[in-house]
Amino acid sequence: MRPRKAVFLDLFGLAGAVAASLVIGIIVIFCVSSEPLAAMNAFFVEPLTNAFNFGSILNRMVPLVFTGLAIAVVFQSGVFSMGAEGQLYIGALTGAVAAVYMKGLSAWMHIPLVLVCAILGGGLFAFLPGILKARFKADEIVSTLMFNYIGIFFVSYLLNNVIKDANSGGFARTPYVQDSARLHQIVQGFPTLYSFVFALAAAAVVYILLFKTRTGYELRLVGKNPLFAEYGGIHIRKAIVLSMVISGALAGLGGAMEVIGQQGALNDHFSTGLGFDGIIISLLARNHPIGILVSAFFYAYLTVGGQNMQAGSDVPRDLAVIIQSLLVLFVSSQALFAYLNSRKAVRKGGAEVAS
Amino acid sequence: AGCGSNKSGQSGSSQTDIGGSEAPLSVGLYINGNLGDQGFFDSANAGVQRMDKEFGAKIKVVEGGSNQTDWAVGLESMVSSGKYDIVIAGTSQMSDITINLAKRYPNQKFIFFDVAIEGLPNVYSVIYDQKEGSFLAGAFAALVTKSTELKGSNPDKTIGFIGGMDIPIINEFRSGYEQGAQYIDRDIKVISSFVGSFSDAPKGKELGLAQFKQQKVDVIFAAAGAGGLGMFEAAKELGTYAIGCNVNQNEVQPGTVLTSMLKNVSDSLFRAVDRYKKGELQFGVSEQLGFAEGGVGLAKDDLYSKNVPQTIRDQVEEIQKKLESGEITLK
Amino acid sequence: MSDLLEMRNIHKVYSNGTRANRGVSFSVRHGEIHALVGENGAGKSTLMKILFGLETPSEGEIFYKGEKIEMRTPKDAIRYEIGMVHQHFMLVPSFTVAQNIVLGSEPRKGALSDHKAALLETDRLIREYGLKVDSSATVARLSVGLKQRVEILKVLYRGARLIILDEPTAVLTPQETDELFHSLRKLVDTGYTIIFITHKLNEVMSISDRITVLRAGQTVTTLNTAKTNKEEISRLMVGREVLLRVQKTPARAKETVLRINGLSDEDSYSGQPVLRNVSLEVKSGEILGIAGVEGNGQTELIEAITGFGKGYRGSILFQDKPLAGESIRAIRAMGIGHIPEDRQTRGACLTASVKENLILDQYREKAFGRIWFLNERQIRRHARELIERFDIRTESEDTPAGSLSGGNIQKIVVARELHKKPKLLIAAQPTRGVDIGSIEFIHKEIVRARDEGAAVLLVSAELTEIMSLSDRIGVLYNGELTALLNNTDDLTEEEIGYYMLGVKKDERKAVAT
Amino acid sequence: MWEQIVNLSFFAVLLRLLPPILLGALGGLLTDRGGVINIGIEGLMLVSAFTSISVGSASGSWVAGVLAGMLASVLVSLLMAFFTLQMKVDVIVAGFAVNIFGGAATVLLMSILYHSHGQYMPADPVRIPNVVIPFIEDIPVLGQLLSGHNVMVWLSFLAVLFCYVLLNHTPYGFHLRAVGEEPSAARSLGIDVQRIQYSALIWGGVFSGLAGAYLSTGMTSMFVREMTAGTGFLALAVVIFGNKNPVGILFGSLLFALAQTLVNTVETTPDNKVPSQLIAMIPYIVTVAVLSVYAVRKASTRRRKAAAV
Ligand SMILES: Nc1ncnc2c1ncn2[C@@H]1O[C@H](COP(=O)(O)OP(=O)(O)OP(=O)(O)O)[C@@H](O)[C@H]1O
Ligand SMILES: Nc1ncnc2c1ncn2[C@@H]1O[C@H](COP(=O)(O)OP(=O)(O)OP(=O)(O)O)[C@@H](O)[C@H]1O
Ligand SMILES: [Mg+2]
Ligand SMILES: [Mg+2]
Repeated sequence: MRPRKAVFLDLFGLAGAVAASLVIGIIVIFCVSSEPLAAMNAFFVEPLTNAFNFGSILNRMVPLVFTGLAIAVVFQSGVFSMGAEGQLYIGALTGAVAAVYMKGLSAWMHIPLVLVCAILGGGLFAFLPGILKARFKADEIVSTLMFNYIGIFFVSYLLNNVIKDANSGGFARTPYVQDSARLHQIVQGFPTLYSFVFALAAAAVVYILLFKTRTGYELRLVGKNPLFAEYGGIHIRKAIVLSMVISGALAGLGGAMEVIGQQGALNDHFSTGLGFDGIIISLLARNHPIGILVSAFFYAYLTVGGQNMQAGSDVPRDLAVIIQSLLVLFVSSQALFAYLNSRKAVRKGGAEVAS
Repeated sequence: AGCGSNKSGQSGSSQTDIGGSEAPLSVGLYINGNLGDQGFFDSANAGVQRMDKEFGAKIKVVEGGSNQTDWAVGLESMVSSGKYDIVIAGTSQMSDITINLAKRYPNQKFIFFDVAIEGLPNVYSVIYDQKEGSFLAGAFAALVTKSTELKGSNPDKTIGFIGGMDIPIINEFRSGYEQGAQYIDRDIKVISSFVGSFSDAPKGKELGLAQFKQQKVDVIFAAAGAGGLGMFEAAKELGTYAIGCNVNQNEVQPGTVLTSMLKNVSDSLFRAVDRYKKGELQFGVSEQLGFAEGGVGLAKDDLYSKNVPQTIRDQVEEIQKKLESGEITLK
Repeated sequence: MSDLLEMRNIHKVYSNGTRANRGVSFSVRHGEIHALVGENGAGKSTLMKILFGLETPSEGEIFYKGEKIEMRTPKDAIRYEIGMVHQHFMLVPSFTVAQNIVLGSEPRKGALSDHKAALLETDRLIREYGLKVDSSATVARLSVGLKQRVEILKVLYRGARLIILDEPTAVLTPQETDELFHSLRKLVDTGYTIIFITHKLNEVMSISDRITVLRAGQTVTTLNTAKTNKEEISRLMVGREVLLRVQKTPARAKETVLRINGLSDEDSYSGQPVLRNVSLEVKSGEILGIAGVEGNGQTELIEAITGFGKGYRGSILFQDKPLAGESIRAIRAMGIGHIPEDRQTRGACLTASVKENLILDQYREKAFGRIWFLNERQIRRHARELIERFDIRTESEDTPAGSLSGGNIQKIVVARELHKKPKLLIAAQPTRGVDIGSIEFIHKEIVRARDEGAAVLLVSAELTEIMSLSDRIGVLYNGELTALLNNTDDLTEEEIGYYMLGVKKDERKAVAT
Repeated sequence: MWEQIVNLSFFAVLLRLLPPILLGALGGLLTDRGGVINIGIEGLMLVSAFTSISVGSASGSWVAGVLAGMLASVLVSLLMAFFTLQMKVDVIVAGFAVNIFGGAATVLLMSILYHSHGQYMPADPVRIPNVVIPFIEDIPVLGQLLSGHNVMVWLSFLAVLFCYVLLNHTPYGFHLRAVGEEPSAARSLGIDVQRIQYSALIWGGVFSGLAGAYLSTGMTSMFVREMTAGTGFLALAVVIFGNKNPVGILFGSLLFALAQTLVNTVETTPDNKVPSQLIAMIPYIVTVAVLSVYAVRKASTRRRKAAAV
């Protein structure tokens, strides 16, 4: 009874925050646009009403869900990794190698193999900073930030010097992935790819992992109070490394999904900041896997809406981006939540005081 | 090359409507990156803006940003909106996306730059002989470093190249440049450095300073976006020389930027749309634009005439002719 | 005597809906020591935080020196010469004693802070009030007793005349408490007024002039200390009769469960010996109490047994199996329960729910799930059972443990550790900061565990607790077991006190085992 | 390369590369010590870089430019402070939002004011000058060591000293550290925690502002979109790497600048065959290596201490 009420209050707060942020967005658009209605329509309405746009939002969610989940796992475990970006690249690399160079497999074999490779790649790449932190207390913020650069440059090096497709033209990419590894549209005529299904599944798996399994209990306790976890006999170092590896695997999967889904090949510098977006996504969802679906949708919606507004009105791209950042701020405003919730709470408490 | 002057190239239903002045031509440009790159995109944008100015085309430029995840969607939403008579896109990263869309939207006309797309009845593509252009820039640089007339030249036979990123397209510039320099003098040494991004002007400047000061380079060719702007500043401070890239950058630091290797996306797009408007543009083919068509070349403006000694200019003309005639062939 | 302070009809509703105060009225006279008592969660701290400007009341008025005043921030309180020593330390660990004391009103030299003046000033205070502490020591390395002194010095430095002490003795040794009381009396003699919160009725009786009892956020009454007794106070607090003395039958000790031989260890920082050749045995069915002034090796002894401490010398045998080198998990799995001294950090996870707190170290058991998955229903049922049996006052098993009162958090720890029916129970300070009702309950449960055959090693700084619970008593002094005595009726607190202070050393201790 | 080290030009390059990262990190330091992690350094630097070159060239005074840049960066910091402290937005989210905002707002303003999306190069730019010390300038080694460096180089060294004094020798510094370490303790002593945190973010704005101004008006004289190229994140890493104290940060920044100087040197070496992507990794590998060595050593001294006794 009590938890349901809490959820209700949260939804109430969320609705309020979204409403407030929409108002801000609308005000800004009115200030700058000479065709505000068209701009707003393109930003807020069309992404939801136009099937193509809506399907694209779902596709756009995919890497965000994976990097968001990656961050959620480490943050829940009290590890402050900022390394999803680099792990995304390495997972995309190992996934792409499997997807491009393994031939003659059926899709049922090939796709799982690609995913396994991506998991191994991303996971191993995260293992390093994980072990540095667990064994030697090397700060993970520093190490993961550095590993991001190392990962991205390493992939770029291989792409330009070792695994470049001869036909890639001015920008290096691998050869296209085998058709047996490619994720196609779920329904013809609607752009959403099967990778979206994988994203949903990943969120469910991470939810179960974190909240329904022993491992999840261990990870979360280590995150909440390592002294308590240690006292309960939980191996803290193992938990830290494990959370890093799971996180890396998830980020790596996100990279591979891009390769065998949206993009069809591993492109040089294919992501600019998907890993960092994951941090925002996860924090917006308070590191909750199911919440991440919501916040990733919100973020993708803003991205697609922003593009659409730029294409469909006189609002320039940079302004769309500014509006996007303001919306993120408002939606994550705890004070707005707390204010709305506390009014309820105080009204409730206050009534009893009076009685 | 097949510059379609034959009227038989007229095809497609929309073209007949355009002759009338009532509906202005609507052109959309999709940029898979951001404006302000000092390269393709700015140049393409300039071309499109000129369409607006010169024949009142209704134009729309959409910046896709640097996340590649967004590009396919961005271009498709322009196409699927059905608002544009012509959609323009470019770069090798977009070619497959565009081919795919062109097949799915056979009624949409595309103009594509920088990669040859052939055999699709609704795509016209244009490519540029940038390697030849860079060859000429390399030859020019070699002449500059050997020059005794230019104050900033030193006796060392060393010239520089600064690239934005170590990627194929930039290495094509570099390769042409090196070949051009070697053509003038086998002993010329080319120092190549990469900034690592197209926006890091301070690092471009540092690399410039290092090449000029430590390696006795006296002229650098930069294909590095804003990194090049940083390098120009270094050259200016030291009294050495620079060669611009993509667009005419001679005026950025007059007297320092002696010339620029042009890659005329702007003119080529304007020219194509202009011909489309007149019903002359032939789809389904690709054109390569070289010196003759103004697709590539060195920026020979007043500053060039003023700052570059006659002897060098003469030699450049000669080499350009040889390139045009095929007397010089590149690897 | 006129009222120095009056708080009228104070209400406080926290933003989460908790009503901590519901119409409290409270007044303090000039120059008195006024004790504020009540169960955990009765609203004592909340009331004092309101007085100190840390919380704003939802309703109510405060009169000070006859004038109505508004308390918005602690700054106001400091201006009115009100000072507060908080229940939990409010110290900056990386600062020195002097820096902590002057923080917020530093002596200056131009724009810079004047370290020298701060030191001098601190030393002057230390001399003047006889609260000895090294003014240039880093606070993180001080013992709790010394930290408490720093807190009081902070208040004095700001020139407070009305001093609020929120459970200052919870972490103090009896000696430290005596010293504190001595200082407090001196302060009152020189015109200070003191509000004093405690759960220890002995202290209330010995130091206060008047007593106000709070229950469930309301004032029950205010009493004159001279005209009341402990039984009455506890009845008023809890609302029923409380047994102030544990009732237990004589121990029926059986086989030896824990055997420690020649245990020695050193502090990892300073290299000073902390345990010197300690040997003892605990048998099933008995409670061995370890008395001693805190910091004499108790913590290290427990850490060594429970697997936190590594690298000790000597042997620890549990049911004849050496524990050295075993992981904490393995040690717990053998059947050793552990009520840690620090419930806020180690004993409980304040941000986790009650039910999650209750399955720690047992979540791998079959009862709570198969293979890799946790069985939500079982966990919930288990939590409800324990909540019921141990009378844990919580809204639900999903409530975060941190929003329970201190006594109830302690009950969670006790419930969890006793539920698994340990063969050996290590109980460290099991009732620190807990109200008398809960103390009674926890004591009963520990005795019950003993009677069901557990061996209990009880460590407490509370001599009364040791005396009333233990069957045998050991005393640690300076890392050495200086006495090991049977708890017979003729054993007095004084005698143990001598051992605790190292005045006396028992040469028969080997015999007594 | 050895030649460059001997003739001290290496040293000059090092000092040119030092200020952005050092100043950025000091900004991060002061916010961090106040208990607020500042992810937004990158965005603040961009805002200041744009403002300072813009105002500087319009007014013809580099001082005005730098001050304006700082002011702009402080204003954005205040925005961030408002959202984190008042609206209780997660500080990391707010930091990222500031980065996104800074990147977009500068380009938007540039396109409005100068009709350019990519770069702004004023016709007659102002520059933060170099300090040439008379007499010393002519002494062989000493001259190169001390003379001819940019004002901002000296300013950033002064900033280290300033931060050191501020944190360790002023009442404000103690308040700041107390707020960062034990906010409830600070509050109970009448220190206005929120106000201190506001001020901490303002300091972040001031130093990030200086760093940004140097990029556009010192190192170069232009603004280019995204010209910070990740410096803000490096600064964040340096804050932690430097143990959250000014002197540690000075060394951390020196290490980074040294690695970058090394990159430039290798990049411009004739006949260099190492792929540039691998060269570019140098600073990051060096950092991870130093971090690991440092951590391993610390861990083993911990162990040795425990074992020795
Ligand atoms: N900041 C807070 N937010 C919400 N509820 C609170 C807060 N602080 C205290 N409470 C609740 O208010 C009630 C009264 O708490 P208070 O701290 O005043 O009790 P107390 O009498 O001091 O107890 P104890 O003896 O354990 O110290 C408790 O139910 C507690 O859970
Ligand atoms: N923000 C909060 N929300 C809910 N409950 C709170 C909050 N802060 C404190 N409490 C609870 O209020 C009660 C009183 O808090 P306080 O800080 O006075 O100490 P305490 O935990 O009661 O101390 P003790 O252990 O001595 O009883 C505690 O039980 C604490 O858990
Ligand atoms: Mg020369
Ligand atoms: Mg209390």
